[in-house]
Amino acid sequence: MAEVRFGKAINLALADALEQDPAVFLFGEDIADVGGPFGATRGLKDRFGDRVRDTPISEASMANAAVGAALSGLKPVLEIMFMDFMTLTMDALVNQAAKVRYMFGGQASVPMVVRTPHGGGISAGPQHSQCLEAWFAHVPGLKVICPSNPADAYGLLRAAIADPDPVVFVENKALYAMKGELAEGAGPESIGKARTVRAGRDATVVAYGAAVHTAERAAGQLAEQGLEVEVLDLRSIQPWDEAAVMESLARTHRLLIVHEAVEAFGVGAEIAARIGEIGFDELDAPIMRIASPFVPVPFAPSLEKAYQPDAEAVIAAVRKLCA
Amino acid sequence: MAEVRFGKAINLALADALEQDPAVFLFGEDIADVGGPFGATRGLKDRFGDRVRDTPISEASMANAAVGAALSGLKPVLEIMFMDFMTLTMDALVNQAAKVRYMFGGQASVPMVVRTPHGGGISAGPQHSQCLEAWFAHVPGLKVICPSNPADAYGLLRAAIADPDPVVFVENKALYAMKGELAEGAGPESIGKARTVRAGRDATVVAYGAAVHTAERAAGQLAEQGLEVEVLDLRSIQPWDEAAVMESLARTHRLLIVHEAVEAFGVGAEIAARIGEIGFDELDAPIMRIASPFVPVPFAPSLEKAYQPDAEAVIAAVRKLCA
Amino acid sequence: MTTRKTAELLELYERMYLIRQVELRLGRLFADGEVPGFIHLSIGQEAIATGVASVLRADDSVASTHRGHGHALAKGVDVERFFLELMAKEEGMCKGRGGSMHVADLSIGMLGANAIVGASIPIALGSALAHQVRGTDALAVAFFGDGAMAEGTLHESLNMAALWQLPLVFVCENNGWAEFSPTSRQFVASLDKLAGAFGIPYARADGRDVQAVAKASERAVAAVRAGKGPRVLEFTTHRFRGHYEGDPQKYRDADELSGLGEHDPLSLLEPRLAKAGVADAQLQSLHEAVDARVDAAVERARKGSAPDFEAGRADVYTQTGAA
Amino acid sequence: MTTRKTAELLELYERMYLIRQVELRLGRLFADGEVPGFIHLSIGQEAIATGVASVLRADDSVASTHRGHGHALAKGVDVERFFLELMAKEEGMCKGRGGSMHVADLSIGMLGANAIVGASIPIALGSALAHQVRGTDALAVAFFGDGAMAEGTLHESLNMAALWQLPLVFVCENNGWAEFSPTSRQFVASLDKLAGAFGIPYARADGRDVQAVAKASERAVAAVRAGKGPRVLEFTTHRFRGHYEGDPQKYRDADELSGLGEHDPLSLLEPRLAKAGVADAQLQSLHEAVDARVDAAVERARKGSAPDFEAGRADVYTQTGAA
Ligand SMILES: Cc1ncc(C[n+]2csc(CCOP(=O)(O)OP(=O)(O)O)c2C)c(N)n1
Ligand SMILES: Cc1ncc(C[n+]2csc(CCOP(=O)(O)OP(=O)(O)O)c2C)c(N)n1
Ligand SMILES: [Mg+2]
Ligand SMILES: [Mg+2]
Repeated sequence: MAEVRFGKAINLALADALEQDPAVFLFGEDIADVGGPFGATRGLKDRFGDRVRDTPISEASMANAAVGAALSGLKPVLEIMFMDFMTLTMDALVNQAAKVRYMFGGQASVPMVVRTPHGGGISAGPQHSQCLEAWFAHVPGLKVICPSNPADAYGLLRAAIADPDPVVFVENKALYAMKGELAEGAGPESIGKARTVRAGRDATVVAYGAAVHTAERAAGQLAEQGLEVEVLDLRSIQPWDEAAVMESLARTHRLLIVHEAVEAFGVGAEIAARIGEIGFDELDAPIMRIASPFVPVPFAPSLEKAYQPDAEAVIAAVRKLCA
Repeated sequence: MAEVRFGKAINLALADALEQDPAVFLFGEDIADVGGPFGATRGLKDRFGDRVRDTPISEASMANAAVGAALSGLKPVLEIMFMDFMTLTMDALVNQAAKVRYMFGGQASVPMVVRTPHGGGISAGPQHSQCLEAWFAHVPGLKVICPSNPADAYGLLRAAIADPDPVVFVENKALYAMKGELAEGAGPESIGKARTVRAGRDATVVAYGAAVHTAERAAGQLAEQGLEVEVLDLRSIQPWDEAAVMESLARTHRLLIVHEAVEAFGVGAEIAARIGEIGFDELDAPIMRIASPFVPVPFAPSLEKAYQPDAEAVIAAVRKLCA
Repeated sequence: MTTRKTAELLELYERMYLIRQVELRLGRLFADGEVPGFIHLSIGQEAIATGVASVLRADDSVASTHRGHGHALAKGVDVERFFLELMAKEEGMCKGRGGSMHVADLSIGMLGANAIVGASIPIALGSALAHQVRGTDALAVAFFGDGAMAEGTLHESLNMAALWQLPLVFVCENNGWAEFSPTSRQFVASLDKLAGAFGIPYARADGRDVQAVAKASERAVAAVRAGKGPRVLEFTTHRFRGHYEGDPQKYRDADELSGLGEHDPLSLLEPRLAKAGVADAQLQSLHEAVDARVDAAVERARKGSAPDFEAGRADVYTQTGAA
Repeated sequence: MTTRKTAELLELYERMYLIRQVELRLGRLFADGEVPGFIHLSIGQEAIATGVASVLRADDSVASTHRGHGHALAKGVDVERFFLELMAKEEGMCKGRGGSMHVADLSIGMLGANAIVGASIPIALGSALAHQVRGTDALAVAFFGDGAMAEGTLHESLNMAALWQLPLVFVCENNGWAEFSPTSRQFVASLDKLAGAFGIPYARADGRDVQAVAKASERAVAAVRAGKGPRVLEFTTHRFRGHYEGDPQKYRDADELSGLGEHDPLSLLEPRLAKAGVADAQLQSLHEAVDARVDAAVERARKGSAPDFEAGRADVYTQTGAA
């Protein structure tokens, strides 16, 4: 066991993948010489040479190049500097990477990963803070992962790279500096399994990424008020662990979903819709969501604070659920 | 009153908008000289000259050019030939058009429309059939419209062009040939209002675009079996008419959502999640969805038929809801 | 002319004749409703696919366009499985899920036709990157049309290919048309100068003349394989048919249409074959053999089975043993 | 030198000095935590914004980049509202919602800084289109960095501007760096040849010399305004600071950093001012006046109020009287 930061866990996962599989190839803007804007790829070029490359500012073609590379024997891992720039890669991910396997009759898989940071909290403004994971979760053929801690960042990134299918791997910016335990000799985790962060019987709170910590903070405060909340970290958004959510709901009969992405048409909508259908008889209260309002992410810290879903909002929602 | 086809209604709306407002400007691939691949812009170049232009195959820049043009006094209407190609325009729509008004402090609106056809049924294959409207509905600042008949195609397109904000106007390919009444002197409809297509007391079916007709067919057959289904045509997806859905639900206590887009993380998820929350006490059964499975749109007609949600599926779902 | 040269010439002719017959047959099958969807024929352009592919190895990769039948057949896809695909059968090369715009055979480096204009270029770029990183001397070919030059992916890929000295041959099939518009009204740069701006050697040849194509390709391929970085080839050619089958081509004047025969790459080769001592009878029997092969393939394809939607769902993601 | 010329020279100097002082002050405010988020200073590059804007009219439009303070100030944005914005205040030009990367003032054609590399180009293209369609003789300017040349939008926009003969001036600020990488390791084409490939007249000038910039811009602007189609200008310049404030710049060698002073556009102008008869005292009082203006603006900005999130929600969409 060692304590590592989230960013370092990403770095270790990349290093171990590069070490173990000569097909792994890293590319992205400023990831090689300077190790990436968030330092996630620091030192990798020194160790792995030309298998770690800086690219020009050409996201659209880089992403399609990842598809072509994956079809010709590499396992490319592309970094897109901010999730907002994924807007430039949608053809590659949606029309190409996601479709190839099915549309070519199962001939080929597309083992590629796109790593990209989402989320606000650093006053980066409307074009550098978006959480767009719901888009990718809507596309058959893609997998979408969003870890909440260093151990998962490591294990799930290893899994994403080893996975034969295209994975969008979302890293919440606010987590890069977070410290956590990482087991010696850790390997890939399995994709699609939620984790119970905290057990409780009064309500289930499902979250992913940085929102897991918001949920945990809220749960801590609610416990002092006598409400025991079960917190589930989804970890994988596509596929997502319906069974785990149902299992928890069967005990708590109340469900709240929390995420940083915009609420309307966001990830929580699918979870609420699906559980609302298959879990209808278990529900003692309406499924609620706490997520960002229908507003672009503002720049001013005061605005961004008002914008982001926080523990208070989660507490209020749980209290309402349990009222 | 005159009977016109859906495609002709689009054509008339564009012509009337061009006629009435010199700021309206049309551009897109092959829309001018030959009148568009689906004929929606036929004859407009002859009438309006250089205000209707063919463009090179450069969707990304065309869409951002629409933003710039809208900021400098035009009301651009851009055609993107297939919704699958909207993947190339995401920066323009999401980072630019959607954000400008809020992020510039309300200084400026971005009065632009992107018209694009979605949907399957013509064996166009995985890259020419997608329904991606949920993406746009998730983005604060955008409006999303999807008409189901010629009168709405006319009225809502007029409204979209007159609207000060950016609108994604989605036309289901399978509807272009559909005939319907268009009132003489029709003008813009208001955006965001659902329409009751058929009244009923046993269950509410909410749909948009071509799925409205699937729902109607199902309702007709269900009526013969003694079940009276109320069919609501959403018409606008962002904003969507929550009040109308709630009003109907308050009478039927059962809700089914039908659309052609993929079910998972699709438009129906938001409606189900939202109504599941605010309409919880009205529900006598779980909210259900009938939509496309989590599979790319296949080419073979037999596969595509199995893929697309049909009236039988709607009937089965309603029967289950009302069981 | 030596016997070897004659044999080579005959082989080129045979390949072109095969493509021609396959596409003529497709045209009829399409008109008869036996080929669903829409198809883009490369009739008149066979010399390019054939000439380029004649100098490729099996491990070289090819990324193609919406007009990709010729590329696929030249690269060596199975004719039966090709017809099975276009006729939407389970035994098709893509199990009937892709159709005309997605014919692919990864086992021989045919990375697929592609329904997104401009996407073939960065996909081939990525494939070239894989060849480079894996240290083989294989190379990649990006086919694209003249209309595709307006997409930013060309520019981004020219840059990356030059920067990384990738083993990539850019092949522009310049037929003067982009759908229903002359490309001269869409794109103003010459590819020559564009390639020059990126320092990539460029060559042009008569795309009607398979020997000229093969010669230019041979030079380019030799240089690329020798590690000298990318090359750009442009072949002028003529699209004999409409943009898609069924296109009434009102936008093309009668003179152009009636004069197309002059540009037939097959007719061009016939006097050379005669000069090389190939007897009419020999050609006749070649024709008969190919015709019989095409007939047999179509017969076989007609007997193919309808694909099973439910079974196909397993191919959206790779099925791994592990959870 | 005539008095008019001297006055012009002084005006250019004053504008550059203002930009410099504003940005130096921003650097300190940022270090002190009074400016949140991240900022990209254009110190060393002031001559370009100043020289270009000096030949523009109020109705000409400008689309800018992430390094856009200079462009905004040169185009004439209010200095107080500028500081208010960067200091995240309600009275800011964007009400604190955009910050450094989104400064905009539509009333004077400043279409905004932009956090998406490459987006300024097609946005300016669209603005130019609006000028053309509306029949004015206004023109648009697209500022972009050397790193942005790798984005496909440049190529797409060069083509469309040439094709449609739009009143657009492309202005490349070539500072040799794209974030932490020399652009020479990212982009291989010269803009000269690239523009040439599209038949667009190109000129280069020393971006340190505001008079050289103004002269080149004047020529280009005159041609564009006269309806002669687009022009490309490239100005070589030096980025004095890090990519963003706080950037440790380990990737830049000490010699380069220490030699930057030589390239100071302000120092370059001082001997010319002296030669034109501007006394030291006059310069001194100019400095004092500008300094005082900046001080006052900062003081005012400090007194600005925190923006109100709830009130801002009304700006996501335009509030119209109608429903
Ligand atoms: C991204 C994208 N935009 C538009 C289209 C529609 N489209 C299909 S083919 C075509 C013209 C292509 O012209 P060219 O590249 O010259 O190829 P050709 O058809 O002449 O072989 C267009 C615009 C598309 N398939 N993909
Ligand atoms: C689409 C996109 N990709 C990447 C970035 C991150 N980024 C910001 S500035 C920059 C470098 C830009 O270099 P250049 O265009 O030369 O401008 P300079 O910073 O030198 O003024 C990059 C890669 C971005 N903002 N947008
Ligand atoms: Mg062509
Ligand atoms: Mg630069």
